[in-house]
Amino acid sequence: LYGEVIFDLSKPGRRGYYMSPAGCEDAISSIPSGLMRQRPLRLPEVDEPAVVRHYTNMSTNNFGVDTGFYPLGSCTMKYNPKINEEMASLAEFAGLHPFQPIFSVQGALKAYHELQGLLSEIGGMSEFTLNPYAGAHGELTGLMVIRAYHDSRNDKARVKVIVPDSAHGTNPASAAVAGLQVVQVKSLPDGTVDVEALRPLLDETVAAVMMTNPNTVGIFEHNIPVIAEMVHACGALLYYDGANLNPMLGVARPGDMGFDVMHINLHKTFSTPHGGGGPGSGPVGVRAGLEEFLPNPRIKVVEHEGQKLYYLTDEESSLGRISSWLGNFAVELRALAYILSLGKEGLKMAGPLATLNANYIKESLRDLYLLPIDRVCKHEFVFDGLVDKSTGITTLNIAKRLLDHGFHAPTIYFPLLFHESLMIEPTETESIETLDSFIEVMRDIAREARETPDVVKDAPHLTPVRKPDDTAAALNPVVTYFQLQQA
Amino acid sequence: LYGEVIFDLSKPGRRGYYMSPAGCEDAISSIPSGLMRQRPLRLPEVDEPAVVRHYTNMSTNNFGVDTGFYPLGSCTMKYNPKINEEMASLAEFAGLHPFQPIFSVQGALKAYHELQGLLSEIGGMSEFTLNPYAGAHGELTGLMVIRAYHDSRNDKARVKVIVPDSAHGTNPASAAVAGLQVVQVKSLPDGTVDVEALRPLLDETVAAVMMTNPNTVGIFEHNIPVIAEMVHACGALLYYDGANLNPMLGVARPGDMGFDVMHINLHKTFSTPHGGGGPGSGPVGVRAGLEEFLPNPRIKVVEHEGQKLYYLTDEESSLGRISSWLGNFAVELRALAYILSLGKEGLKMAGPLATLNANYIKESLRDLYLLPIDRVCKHEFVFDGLVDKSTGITTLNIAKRLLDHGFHAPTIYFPLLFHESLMIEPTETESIETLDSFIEVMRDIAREARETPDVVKDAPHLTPVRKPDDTAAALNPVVTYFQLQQA
Amino acid sequence: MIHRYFPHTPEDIAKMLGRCGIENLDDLYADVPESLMLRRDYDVPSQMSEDEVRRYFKELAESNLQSTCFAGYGFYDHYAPAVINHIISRSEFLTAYTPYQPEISQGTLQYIFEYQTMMTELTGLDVSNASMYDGTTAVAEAVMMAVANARKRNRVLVSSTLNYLYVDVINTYARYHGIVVDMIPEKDGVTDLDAMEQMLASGDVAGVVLPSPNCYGILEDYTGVADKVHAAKSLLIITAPASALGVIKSPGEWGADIAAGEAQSLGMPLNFGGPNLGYMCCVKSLIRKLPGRIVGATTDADGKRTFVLTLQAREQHIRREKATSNICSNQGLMALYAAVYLSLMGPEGLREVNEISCARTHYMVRKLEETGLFEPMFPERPYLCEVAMRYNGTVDLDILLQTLCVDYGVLAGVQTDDDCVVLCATEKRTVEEIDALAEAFVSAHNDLKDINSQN
Amino acid sequence: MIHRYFPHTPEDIAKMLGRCGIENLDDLYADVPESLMLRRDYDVPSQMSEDEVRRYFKELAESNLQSTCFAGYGFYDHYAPAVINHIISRSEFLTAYTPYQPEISQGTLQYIFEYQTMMTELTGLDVSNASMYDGTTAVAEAVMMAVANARKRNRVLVSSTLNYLYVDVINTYARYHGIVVDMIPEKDGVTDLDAMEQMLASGDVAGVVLPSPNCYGILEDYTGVADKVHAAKSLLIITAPASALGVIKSPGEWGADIAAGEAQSLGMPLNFGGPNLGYMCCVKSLIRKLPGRIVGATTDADGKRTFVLTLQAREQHIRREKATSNICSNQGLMALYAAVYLSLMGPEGLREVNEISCARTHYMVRKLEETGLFEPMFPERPYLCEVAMRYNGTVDLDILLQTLCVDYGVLAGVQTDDDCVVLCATEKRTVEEIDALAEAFVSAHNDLKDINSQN
Repeated sequence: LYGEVIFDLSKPGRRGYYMSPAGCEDAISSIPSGLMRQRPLRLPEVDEPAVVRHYTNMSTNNFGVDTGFYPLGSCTMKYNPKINEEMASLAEFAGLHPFQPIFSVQGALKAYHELQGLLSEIGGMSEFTLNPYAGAHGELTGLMVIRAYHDSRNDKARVKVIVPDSAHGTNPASAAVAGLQVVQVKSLPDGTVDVEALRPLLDETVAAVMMTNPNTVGIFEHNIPVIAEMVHACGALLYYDGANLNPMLGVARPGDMGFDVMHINLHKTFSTPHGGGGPGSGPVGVRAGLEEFLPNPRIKVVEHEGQKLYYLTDEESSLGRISSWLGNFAVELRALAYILSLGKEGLKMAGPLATLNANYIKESLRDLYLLPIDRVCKHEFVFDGLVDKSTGITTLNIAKRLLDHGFHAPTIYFPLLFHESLMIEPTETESIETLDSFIEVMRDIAREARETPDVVKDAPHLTPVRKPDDTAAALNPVVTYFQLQQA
Repeated sequence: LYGEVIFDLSKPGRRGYYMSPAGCEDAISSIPSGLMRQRPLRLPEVDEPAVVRHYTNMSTNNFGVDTGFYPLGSCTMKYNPKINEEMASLAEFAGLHPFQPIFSVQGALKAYHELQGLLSEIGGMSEFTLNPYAGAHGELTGLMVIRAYHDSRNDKARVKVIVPDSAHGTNPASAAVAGLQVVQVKSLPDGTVDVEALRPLLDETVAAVMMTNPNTVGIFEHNIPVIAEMVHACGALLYYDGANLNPMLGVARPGDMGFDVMHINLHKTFSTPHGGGGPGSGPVGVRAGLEEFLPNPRIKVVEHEGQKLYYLTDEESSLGRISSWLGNFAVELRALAYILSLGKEGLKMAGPLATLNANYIKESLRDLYLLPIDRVCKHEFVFDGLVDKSTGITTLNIAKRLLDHGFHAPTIYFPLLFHESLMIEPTETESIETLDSFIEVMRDIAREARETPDVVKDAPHLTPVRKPDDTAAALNPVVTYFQLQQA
Repeated sequence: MIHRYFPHTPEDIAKMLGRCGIENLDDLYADVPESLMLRRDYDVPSQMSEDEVRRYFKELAESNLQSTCFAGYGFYDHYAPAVINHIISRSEFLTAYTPYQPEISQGTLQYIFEYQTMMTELTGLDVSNASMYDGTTAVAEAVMMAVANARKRNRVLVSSTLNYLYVDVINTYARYHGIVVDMIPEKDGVTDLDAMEQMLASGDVAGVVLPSPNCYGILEDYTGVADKVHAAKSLLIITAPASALGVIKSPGEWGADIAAGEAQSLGMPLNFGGPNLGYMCCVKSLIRKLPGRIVGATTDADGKRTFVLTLQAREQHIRREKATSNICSNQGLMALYAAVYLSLMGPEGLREVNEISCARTHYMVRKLEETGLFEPMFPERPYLCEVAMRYNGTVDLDILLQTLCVDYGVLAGVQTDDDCVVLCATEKRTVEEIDALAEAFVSAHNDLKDINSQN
Repeated sequence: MIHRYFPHTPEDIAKMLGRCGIENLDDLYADVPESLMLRRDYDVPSQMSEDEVRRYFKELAESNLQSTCFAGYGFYDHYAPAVINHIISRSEFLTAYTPYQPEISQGTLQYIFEYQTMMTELTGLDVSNASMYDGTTAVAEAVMMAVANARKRNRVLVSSTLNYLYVDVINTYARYHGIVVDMIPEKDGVTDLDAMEQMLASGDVAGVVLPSPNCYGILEDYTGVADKVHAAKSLLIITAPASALGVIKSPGEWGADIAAGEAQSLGMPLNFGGPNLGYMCCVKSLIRKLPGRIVGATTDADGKRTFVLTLQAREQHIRREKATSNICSNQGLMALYAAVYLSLMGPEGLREVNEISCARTHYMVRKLEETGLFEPMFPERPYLCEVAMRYNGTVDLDILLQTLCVDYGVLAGVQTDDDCVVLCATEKRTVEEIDALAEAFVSAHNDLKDINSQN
């Protein structure tokens, strides 16, 4: 049944719902017709059994963490515990309206406040906001915090953001959206930021330096204390992109490294499901002294007759509002459940085990895959394609061939530092058996590249669809069913 | 990852749970060791992520109603509404212990009582028990009701049960378990019971006559009023096997046909999921006068200060207890939700639409498949293989070839009346498009039978496994993992 | 459009009627005598919207009292990891039929195979069926199996220490199946094994049914029993809650031929008594007498490991009236439940469940003793996580227990006599909850005494 | 064994360390300066068992009051069929990453394609992206899109009748993005279109943002507006709750270039404000300016219909600092939610939702008027299922509303001023609940009046 679109199943008169009558006088017909829809609304008309079968079968054309291994660099695709789903969908949370009086939502506010506190401890920060909806949204919010801080000091000349050349694409994009100019600083051959290249860039026009640590090649920026000192000396703030926080869990805290502002991707480090693209959550933390610039609304707590009372405030000095309410609340609940389930014992081991898994793969494949940076990595590392460059097999070929073996592809052609980047991040929830079978397949592919290169070049062979024509899609975009019908 | 058994994933030291410490003194070590397990317990040791992936992937090797069409005769595989699942798992039901005081379980008792009442109205009976766990269990219970009735009249000579030769295998088996002798009565060429053959069998040794109506070839037993009169005249009771109740929904009631005792398969007619074999539910209804023989416990209701109070009773005249408590309560809740969702409007149409679907398939295929009984059928009908007997293609071949096209097989080689029985029941929740595609595949198979018979004989080709060796399995049964390891 | 569950549009119906050569839906029932036609709607409410169904059930649900459960007696409140519900809700499992078509049912077949393996491990026996309805019917089927195996003997002995629900169901099946059930007397809370030996001497006993833990929670000692039962050419059937089998001596270790009982204790919800999960295992030599479905391993055309329903010749749809069991389904989804539960818990987890439950139950006994209202009924007998307490209070026990339920939200065990209550504290009952139980007893007892003295 | 989520046994760890040529886990962090190493546990509680997590959350959950919801203001309590949760819980959807690998992501890609189609139908525009975070950020992104499109002009006009949450977020984005936001005044509850025309005359306006229904629930009349906006070389952005678009004139029909807003009203749970679902559609000519992901149809190597992420050259990971949006995810699962909801409801269902909500809201207005405490703020203005009521009582409105919440379990709208409350009755609010609302107002008002007079 693959390939049917829900509109294909539509037939006038079918329906998948029943509503009991209003039980009171009709009103809609009294609205002036000029305000009402004239064009017919072409939504599918389908019975409930057909809807269920359609989406159930469609789901089986999808790969997820519960299906198999995602060695997807910079994405931290770890196991999403089922208990978290249950906790997040408790009716007493799901049914809460944002405008309920605060005394009627104390449990929800407490959950938010608890998670804030846990993240602050883990990040080594003073306070977190959970309002940003995703990682990129967190970056934007963090940069706005930084701008609001400089603005508050009337330090208006700071219009630049410095980012390493290995940075995630969202870093420069977020800077641009926040109205800042992007300046790139280059990396050393070992993948870390070139301190000497950075030094001359730091002046009174710099608002912030954005870094990840470990960086996108999985290397810990060991010069970070020096960098922090330099950045602070010039009056700028140091921003921590939390996309790579996972290997540092239990080991070291961004706040202790000298970062002033950071975001965390709850859908990476704290195991909330990716949902095929969202909803995510990108809490932003700040060091002491920057709290007042966090977005509105903020949650505060007072003790009242021995009881804690949580309430919401809007602050004048805040950067403003960046979301309709308190972010993706149900996602936050999942992260809270995860942190409590791990506890300090589990959190302490998550980073080291993720790092161990990455190094294990790296060491098991370095004879066949080119390792441009040969050091102990953290949660992830980058191969620059095969060692044997004579085969003509590209990173894309390798990625697609992996699909045939029930693995998701690694992140490819990122970071931009290398031509054939193949970026692998296993996370701590994968077993040695899974890693071994991945390693075996990767070694097989290297062998195939030599012996039967066409098998690799023509991959994938066993997936529901093969080699979609991206060019045609982009050249003449067909983005709705009715367009497709006309095509 | 297909084919791994959970034990294959086990490794000492892994675990998928965490329990907090007892917080009080150890006690188990004070139990005499002679009472404790000596043999090591070889259960799998697996982490939570691996368990989730294992069973998730395993599920995709399974076919279900949500996956596709089940034209499975006598099994009534209709859509299982999702709302029913939610209602049945409400914590305030799921958490109830059977021994709670009755005033603390009034909602649960009311649910049971409501469903009893609804089934009584639908069956045309006086009272139902929901205690039996499945259809076969219902049959057994119903026959025990009948024996208890005869016993109460000291009518001890009644040791026989008459069943048609087309009856479900459970009918004679249930009779045997209830300590009764089975006498078979033959069918007429049109598939209905031969009244003249039945007449001489009816005497003072007969406890009951068991029938389905419509019968297993999908034909309504139009002589049922005469049969009922004959059965009652000889002092026996008439039992209705509810496996085929679906087409009669909204149309005619077993009670009105003269049946004294009946069971209903909630997992057929009332849409509770089959769950790969259970849990089912087989409520038993009786006409007025037989209520006292129903199994214990029974639910009764009194009015108390304008409020209804539900309570449980054990009756002396009851056949006794046949289940630990009130049957598969959570299954009963699903059926209740289903009946309320359909309401009288939906119930009225379920039978006719199921019947229409069956006749539509029958009429669309009768030129290619042999229709031994050429009449308007009810919810199901039987083909006796292909019309063209020259191809050598059997009913089994056809069934297996259907699997290649994403359909479940029909019921095959039952009823025993025909050599190549292929019994098709579509249910009312299948659309004309689904039926048309099934018809098309069936016609294709008939064509293949002539043109490329080997394709049909070697089917299935596209399923996760092909042609398992049943003989080897039965000859040397390997029924546990550790046996398999040794094999 | 008729209903959201029915895809039939008026045009569809017209087209289909046309194919069938009839005019209207009524014509499909032309063969039904008019006198039998229900020419009215059922006396059933009008169709409800989902929202109305939800409200209806919510109201029903909220008419029940939730209580902290210290009751067992065959139904145990153990913890269930969230993973299980997630897995059993997958519709490939939930909405599947019995796995008659192995090519598209490997999911169901494999989990049953895993379940069978786990149950044989727990019971210490060789083979398991694919599960039964519940514990009571499983034991009743075991009794019928023993009688069928013995051919000419139709008497079974059942210990008086067996939970009465089980005894009742055995008696019902036996009554109609022509089996004589004799109760072995109880002595100091355990089966009187001397009496059993004398009863066996009659020579017509097909099977003996013994529980451990028994209805008082006592772990009985069956040393030497199997030899005696087997010497009498009878089969030994032992029943125990599956969870306890993680730590106690298994039926196989006692020398039983058949183990049958209830597996609800493997983390399944109480569900007001159902669905539960009956299990049944036996020694290899009895495999062809074992009722219910059995899954076996084999290979497919490509040599791949494959699972199938096997030994179907035993089953009712083949044997028909020669069958000694009419069971033709299992508790499929609950077998999956058990398999997932046991996969997550493993041997260590099951041990911890029992260890903690045992520690908490013993702690509870101590706290209840301290109230002065209770003492253990059989202080010398070992128990795991269920115990019979004798009540020494002055207020009626049933009134006291009802008060605890209503006013304190505590289900304080199962009353089995005027002065006896059987309580159970699983690993879900915290120390705080046990303390609260004891306090509730004291406080409710005082209140009720005052009321009594005022009247 | 370290944790149930981690598969590493001590032997595994030893083997892996060996492969890496190091001694212990600490060696993995040899490059981290010792001064940065956290040589202590986090100040975080010890790991909880699932049962403890459950108890913790249950306690949190039960510290909230459930109330019958008559509040809207951007968050609507519509009914969600049970099917939706079942589908979005399927782990193939739930645990999938962004569909970068189309070969194994057709499930995600196809539902986004279906979602896009449905949103273009609702908004009456040509193309839709794969969804945005929420309504407020979607409108803010639309503003940035208009400014990017206009290149040199950086001024936008926003109606004062737009929900203040939206205005706030637009202002935040604008403040840092260098956009000037001017508010179009309000007149009798609707946008002052004459004022808008004058403001457009300045010639530097990139976009105009108008709502309908607006923050009072009023359906505004935008006849002729598009022409005026377009004449000023500006883009017209219209926002509306997605559910209402089933019946009201769509942004496309008004002539808007961009529609952006909130789709939570498509049966999504309130979830204390998130996750919601932002939508964004535009005319075809703007497709390459549209932020976020877009799914397009193409064919695969075998000619099969296939879906892929397309026009990725627009996106942040390609454009980096040249991007005008940094959004690199969508609300994937919520887009699936919307697609399943709309598949079940169809055009008729969505119409009925609006019809019944409209009837119930009008009924509510009548009942509230009858209390003598309220009157419609703009009695002549048409509204669908949300309405601003002026309060004429003698007790403070905020105290009255709080009393309704605590003592009557009713969330009686959103207070927007001392004497103004905006209420909403969806199809989930029964006539009985509306009657109870009116009665609660009267009764609470009387009680509070009495208390006041006693003080």
